[in-house]
Amino acid sequence: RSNRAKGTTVVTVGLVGDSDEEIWKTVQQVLDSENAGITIETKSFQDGICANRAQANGELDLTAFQHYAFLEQEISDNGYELSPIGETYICPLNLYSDKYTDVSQFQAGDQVAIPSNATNTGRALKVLDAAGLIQLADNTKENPTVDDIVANPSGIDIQLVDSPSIVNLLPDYAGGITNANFIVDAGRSVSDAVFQMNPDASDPALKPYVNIIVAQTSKKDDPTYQKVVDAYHSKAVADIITSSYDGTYVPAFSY
Amino acid sequence: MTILNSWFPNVAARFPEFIDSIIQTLVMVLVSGLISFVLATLFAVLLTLTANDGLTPNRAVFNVLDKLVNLLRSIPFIILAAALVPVTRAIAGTAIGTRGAIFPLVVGITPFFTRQIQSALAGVDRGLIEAAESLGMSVPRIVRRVYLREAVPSIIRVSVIATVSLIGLTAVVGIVGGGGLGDFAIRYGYQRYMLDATYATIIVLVVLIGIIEFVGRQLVELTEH
Amino acid sequence: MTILNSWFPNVAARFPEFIDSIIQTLVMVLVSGLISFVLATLFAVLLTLTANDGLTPNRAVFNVLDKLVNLLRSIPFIILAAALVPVTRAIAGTAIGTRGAIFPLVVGITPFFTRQIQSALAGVDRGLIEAAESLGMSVPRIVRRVYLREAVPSIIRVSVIATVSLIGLTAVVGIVGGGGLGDFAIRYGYQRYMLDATYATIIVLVVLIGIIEFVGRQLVELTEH
Amino acid sequence: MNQQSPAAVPETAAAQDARHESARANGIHIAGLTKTYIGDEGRKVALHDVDIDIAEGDVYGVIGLSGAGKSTLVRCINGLESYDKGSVTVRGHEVGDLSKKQLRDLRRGIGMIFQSFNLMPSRTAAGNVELALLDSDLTAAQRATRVSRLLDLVGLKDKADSYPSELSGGQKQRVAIARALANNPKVLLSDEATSALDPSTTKSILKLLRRLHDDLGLTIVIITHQMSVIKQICNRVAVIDHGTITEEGRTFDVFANPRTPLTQAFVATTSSLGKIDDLIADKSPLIALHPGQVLLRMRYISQEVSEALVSHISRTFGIDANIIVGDIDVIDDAPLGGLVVILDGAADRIEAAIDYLRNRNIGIEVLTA
Amino acid sequence: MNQQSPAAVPETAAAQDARHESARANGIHIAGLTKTYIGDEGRKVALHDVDIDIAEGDVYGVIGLSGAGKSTLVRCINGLESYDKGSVTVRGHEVGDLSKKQLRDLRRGIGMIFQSFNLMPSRTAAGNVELALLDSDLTAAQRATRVSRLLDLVGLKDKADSYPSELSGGQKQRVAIARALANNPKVLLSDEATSALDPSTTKSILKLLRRLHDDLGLTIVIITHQMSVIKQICNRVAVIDHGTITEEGRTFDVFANPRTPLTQAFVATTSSLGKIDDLIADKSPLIALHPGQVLLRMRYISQEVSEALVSHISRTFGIDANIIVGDIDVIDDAPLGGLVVILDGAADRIEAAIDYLRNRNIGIEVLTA
Ligand SMILES: Nc1ncnc2c1ncn2[C@@H]1O[C@H](COP(=O)(O)OP(=O)(O)OP(=O)(O)O)[C@@H](O)[C@H]1O
Ligand SMILES: Nc1ncnc2c1ncn2[C@@H]1O[C@H](COP(=O)(O)OP(=O)(O)OP(=O)(O)O)[C@@H](O)[C@H]1O
Ligand SMILES: [Mg+2]
Ligand SMILES: [Mg+2]
Repeated sequence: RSNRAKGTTVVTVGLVGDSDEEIWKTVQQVLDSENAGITIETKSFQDGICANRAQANGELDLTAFQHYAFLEQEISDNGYELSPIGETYICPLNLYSDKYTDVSQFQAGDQVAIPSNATNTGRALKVLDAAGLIQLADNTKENPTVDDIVANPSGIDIQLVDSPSIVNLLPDYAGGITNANFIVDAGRSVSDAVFQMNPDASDPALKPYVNIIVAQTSKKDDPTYQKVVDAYHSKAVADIITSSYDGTYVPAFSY
Repeated sequence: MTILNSWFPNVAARFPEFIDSIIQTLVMVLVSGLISFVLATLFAVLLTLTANDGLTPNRAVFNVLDKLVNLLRSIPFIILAAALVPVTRAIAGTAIGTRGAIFPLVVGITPFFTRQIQSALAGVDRGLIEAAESLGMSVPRIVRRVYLREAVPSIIRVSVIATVSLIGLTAVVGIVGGGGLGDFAIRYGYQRYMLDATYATIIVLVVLIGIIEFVGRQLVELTEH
Repeated sequence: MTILNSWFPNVAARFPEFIDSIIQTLVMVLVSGLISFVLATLFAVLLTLTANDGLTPNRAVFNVLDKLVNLLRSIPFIILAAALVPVTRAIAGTAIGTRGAIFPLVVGITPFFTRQIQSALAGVDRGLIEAAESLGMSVPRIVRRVYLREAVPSIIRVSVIATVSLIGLTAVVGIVGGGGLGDFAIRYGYQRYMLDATYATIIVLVVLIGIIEFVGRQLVELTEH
Repeated sequence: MNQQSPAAVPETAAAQDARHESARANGIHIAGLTKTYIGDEGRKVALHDVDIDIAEGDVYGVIGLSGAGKSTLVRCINGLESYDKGSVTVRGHEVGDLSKKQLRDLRRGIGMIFQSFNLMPSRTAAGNVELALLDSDLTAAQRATRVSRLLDLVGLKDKADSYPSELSGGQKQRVAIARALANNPKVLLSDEATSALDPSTTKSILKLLRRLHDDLGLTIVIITHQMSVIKQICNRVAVIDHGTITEEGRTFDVFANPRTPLTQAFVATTSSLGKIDDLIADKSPLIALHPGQVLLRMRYISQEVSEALVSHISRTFGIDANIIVGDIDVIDDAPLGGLVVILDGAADRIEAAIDYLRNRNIGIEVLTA
Repeated sequence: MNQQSPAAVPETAAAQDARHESARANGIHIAGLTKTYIGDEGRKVALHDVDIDIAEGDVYGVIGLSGAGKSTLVRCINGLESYDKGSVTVRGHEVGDLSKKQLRDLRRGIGMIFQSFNLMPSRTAAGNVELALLDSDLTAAQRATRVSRLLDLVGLKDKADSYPSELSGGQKQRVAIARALANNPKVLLSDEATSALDPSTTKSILKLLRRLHDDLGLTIVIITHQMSVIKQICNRVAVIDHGTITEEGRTFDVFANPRTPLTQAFVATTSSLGKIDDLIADKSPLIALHPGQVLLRMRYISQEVSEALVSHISRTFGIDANIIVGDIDVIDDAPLGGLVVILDGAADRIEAAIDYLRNRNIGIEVLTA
């Protein structure tokens, strides 16, 4: 997909979904303008589990789709030797509803859909906790599960659903929590959320959900990778993230 | 229960959910299986009758049905299920839960089922149809008394195959909020690496499919002479 | 190209990727289809021969194979594909990309394909087998000259069905980065709500399946007397 | 001497023709029928310009070499096969022009016994017969009674609950016969309906058909390879060769005076009179002639002869007639067939005897051993 | 008079028995064979304690009612059907005890023509015949030559490239015959191999079998419902009824002196002599007797009679013998059958003639019309 000029180093970057293709095009432009001799090749996966497994096996140089929480979960589950080498952005995870305009309107028995993959489940539970719909035993726990709910004052019924489907199915649920990229892709606005968590990368509560570029631990200091991270951490990329993505992402780096 | 606890700790921890998902799978398979069986039989009969060498050739009806079946078979099921959400909602009142899963499952399996029953009907000896014709039987009666009846063993065989495929599809609608065993396995086994959840699911599915195949075989034996 | 641009803007924007994914689908279907055809034929023959009423009944072999086929059919494909990653890597050198998709596809479709071919073989008239036996033919030769040969039209029919199912599976192996049309549709159509990507995919798949069914029908006509 | 006119009960040719005229309107009339199959290897003309008139109440035999087009012919009669050209009228209806509904009604009055039986594997013998009755007005109990009567008629009472896969070839065929008769058809098309039956069963089936014909005026079209079947039951017969009718007429006439070589060959096989040729070819000692002996084949060729011929020449001409093979059958109540004899005696007496026979309208052939 | 011993070429019973003894070791020997089918409706004993000895070079006929167990019997001979009890030895091997390999070798030497043909639908007529040759040492060219020779033998040269679905019933049957003969078998099992064939084709097929038998010493087991087939080709015949052998012996003996009612009925159907009973029942004018006339059935019941009987009684006793039906056939080179005559003359002369015939070892029966 990218021009593979002779004598350049090819870096394969594993992505999940295709939302980030604009960003990586810009990273390539930055690298080209620096004559870095690096060609980025992106490889899209449908889900992160396979992408990580591929990288752990050396089939990808870098990945850029997950946040700290997911990576840590994956490492603890699978013993991968992977390390973050740079932060990228934070993707807001908010509560949306077609039915209600305010959190207070949720009633007992209302079904609320949250992402089914493990770390986003945890993150969504924290959103519900912050919205006051449920109460977690410890809202700083890394990956809380439904078992960590100690109180459910609103009486909502939590359903785990595949993230991309949640937007589609919003009319059938009282509410749903999903990543901003799905909301934007579906032609909605992030600001429609009935409850938002402030997407501030410096908020320690949100730190685990900052997305990162990941390399194999043994190669985390590879200068080529560092050049890629540096190119990502440029103004051009930051501009693209803020301008083209309509609030989907908030840059989590300084340039 | 102790074996369950020690061998399948994660399943034991969410045992009611596991049982629920089994029931959901059974309900989805049963309801959508029955509906699509009826539809598939209807379509297969229509295709058989209106084909060029059928009893009442009708190029238009045949082509429309034939193409429609192909169209539906060509759409990856997850995409189909997602695309059907508005229709599902209109028909079933909701697009989620076991109830919302029925319609996409029916749409997903019927084309395949139709082709299977169609080939079961094609297996009915031409001579038998001629014998019925020579008795002056009308087309609907030939369908009922010869085509469907003589194809019973084959229809049972393909129904087993279609049911097993249907179980596969329930795993996919589970993702879209249908629940069921496949969803259970994907959420816990695949996404959370609880291998015991995967194994428990597979065991239940193997038993389920084993039962279906066993019942199918018995029925075939009973109906084949 | 203008129609493409105005009706399918998102596809036009990533046209080379779209073409790539078509090629990937074709490669996956072709390679894994051929491999699983060979395997399924082998298994189906073994099952047919070792069954109770087969030419060389063998309860042990039959039961092991029969149960294995059921086991594999009962595992939701997505779980199967994930579970197979280490094996895939050992066999294909990689678990991702089109190359890495072949093995899980083969494992995924072979059990289904086996059952289909098995039922095609079951359709061979017992009398023909007896005629071959009465000529003093050995079992391997009866398999080749009678079972397989007389079942050719049925085998073609079920191969068409299996190939279409295989296309369905290629959409799911997209998950392991296999690429292909289904993956394209899921990533853009399902995950990013680009309806035109879904439609374009469906159109290509309808055409593809149409071609497969057409070729199948021609072959059946050519081989059925 | 026992000179009698056989006309008392058997119809004269004229009477039969007259009845035909009146029954013609209700019979089966085929004119200029042409049927071509289009197969993988090109076109195959199965029937070419076939004309046949079958009057109501006829028992009409169709014979011919294997592959001649017999099955195709009867399949055209009940519309199972479409035809390219010509006309097929059954009971006043042009089969090719009927609407589906009319064709169904017509078929209800036509029973058909298929060469390959075509029994429903999923139904028992009784179920197969009952199938023909499902669209009648009969109640279930009436149907059951009728089915068991029919199975009894074909000698399969004890096999009522057996499935076709558990029946022998002949048992299957008899179920097919019972099914074809179930609906009290006016016309019965029988394609080799007794080919898989032993002689006794064949005889009883033919008796049954004959009775149905006599009692109910059933019109029967019988395809068969068994000349004995034709002789026993058919009043008319057509010979079909490579898709065309080469010979047609009253059974007696066709068997007595076969015109084409094919029919002659067929007739020869029915009678041991032809065997003498084999014996001659084999130089059998049975027909080794002493000097002065003559080997003679005598045939009845007209329906009116019935005399003590051998006695007569033995006494009148003082010669011995040793019967080597004989085949005198009774068809349409007249003797048909002949004898092969060795005449022994003085040459002039033999000569005279042969002349006498020739004058008695006996077909005479002197064979050379 | 033409008194001859027919022993010159036809074997005497003693000679045939002697040959049997020597050929016995290579023949087919069935002893105490019992076979039960277990179906949906319980057990069905298809064969019960069957003993049959078929010597090498025999052409052995098996007849019996439909469903008697004939097909089952031959299927036991080449091991297609297992049996419960008893022994089946073919060419010295106990079929039930053979290893798969040995059974295959045995089967290569046994051609089988199935009642239902069992042709491969995917192969042309030629392909079906070639199938039998694929495991031989022949080259493709040699196979092709042999196949076209075989198809020519059964009269299907022009149908070599037709598929079974394009063949008529009789054409299919002839392909099956060619296939069964392809491998130069030593034994041929034929289950109704001519049932779908017209008389001429049947005759030529039987001639072919006869030639193979004479030239190559082929042992043939023929199941058939056509008594004419038995008469023409079989030297021995067994009658099977409800799974047991009720009669067995040289064809001439069985046909001349059928012992059981079943066999009598079978034999009767082959001969028009039985027809007289029908004529009597129908009160046919053909046999209306004048005062003083006697209706007489005469049968040849021993192999040694060949005389000018009718001439003799006509002259010696001065009576008329009007032959009503006659059926004198030649089996095993001896005349078999008889005549039905009306004797006309003085009562005492008729009496004397009948006594004379009785003394000549002729079966005599006075019928009452
Ligand atoms: N479907 C077909 N396609 C091509 N040719 C056919 C087809 N059916 C029959 N024929 C040919 O037409 C001719 C007549 O066939 P038909 O079955 O009428 O013969 P038949 O007289 O009934 O013969 P038989 O006595 O052997 O049953 C045969 O030569 C046969 O090969
Ligand atoms: N598979 C079976 N299951 C049960 N009964 C059977 C089976 N096959 C044959 N029979 C029965 O066994 C008996 C003998 O059958 P077989 O086929 O040997 O008869 P056959 O003498 O060849 O008759 P035909 O002359 O009608 O072909 C019949 O009564 C039949 O009903
Ligand atoms: Mg025919
Ligand atoms: Mg039989």
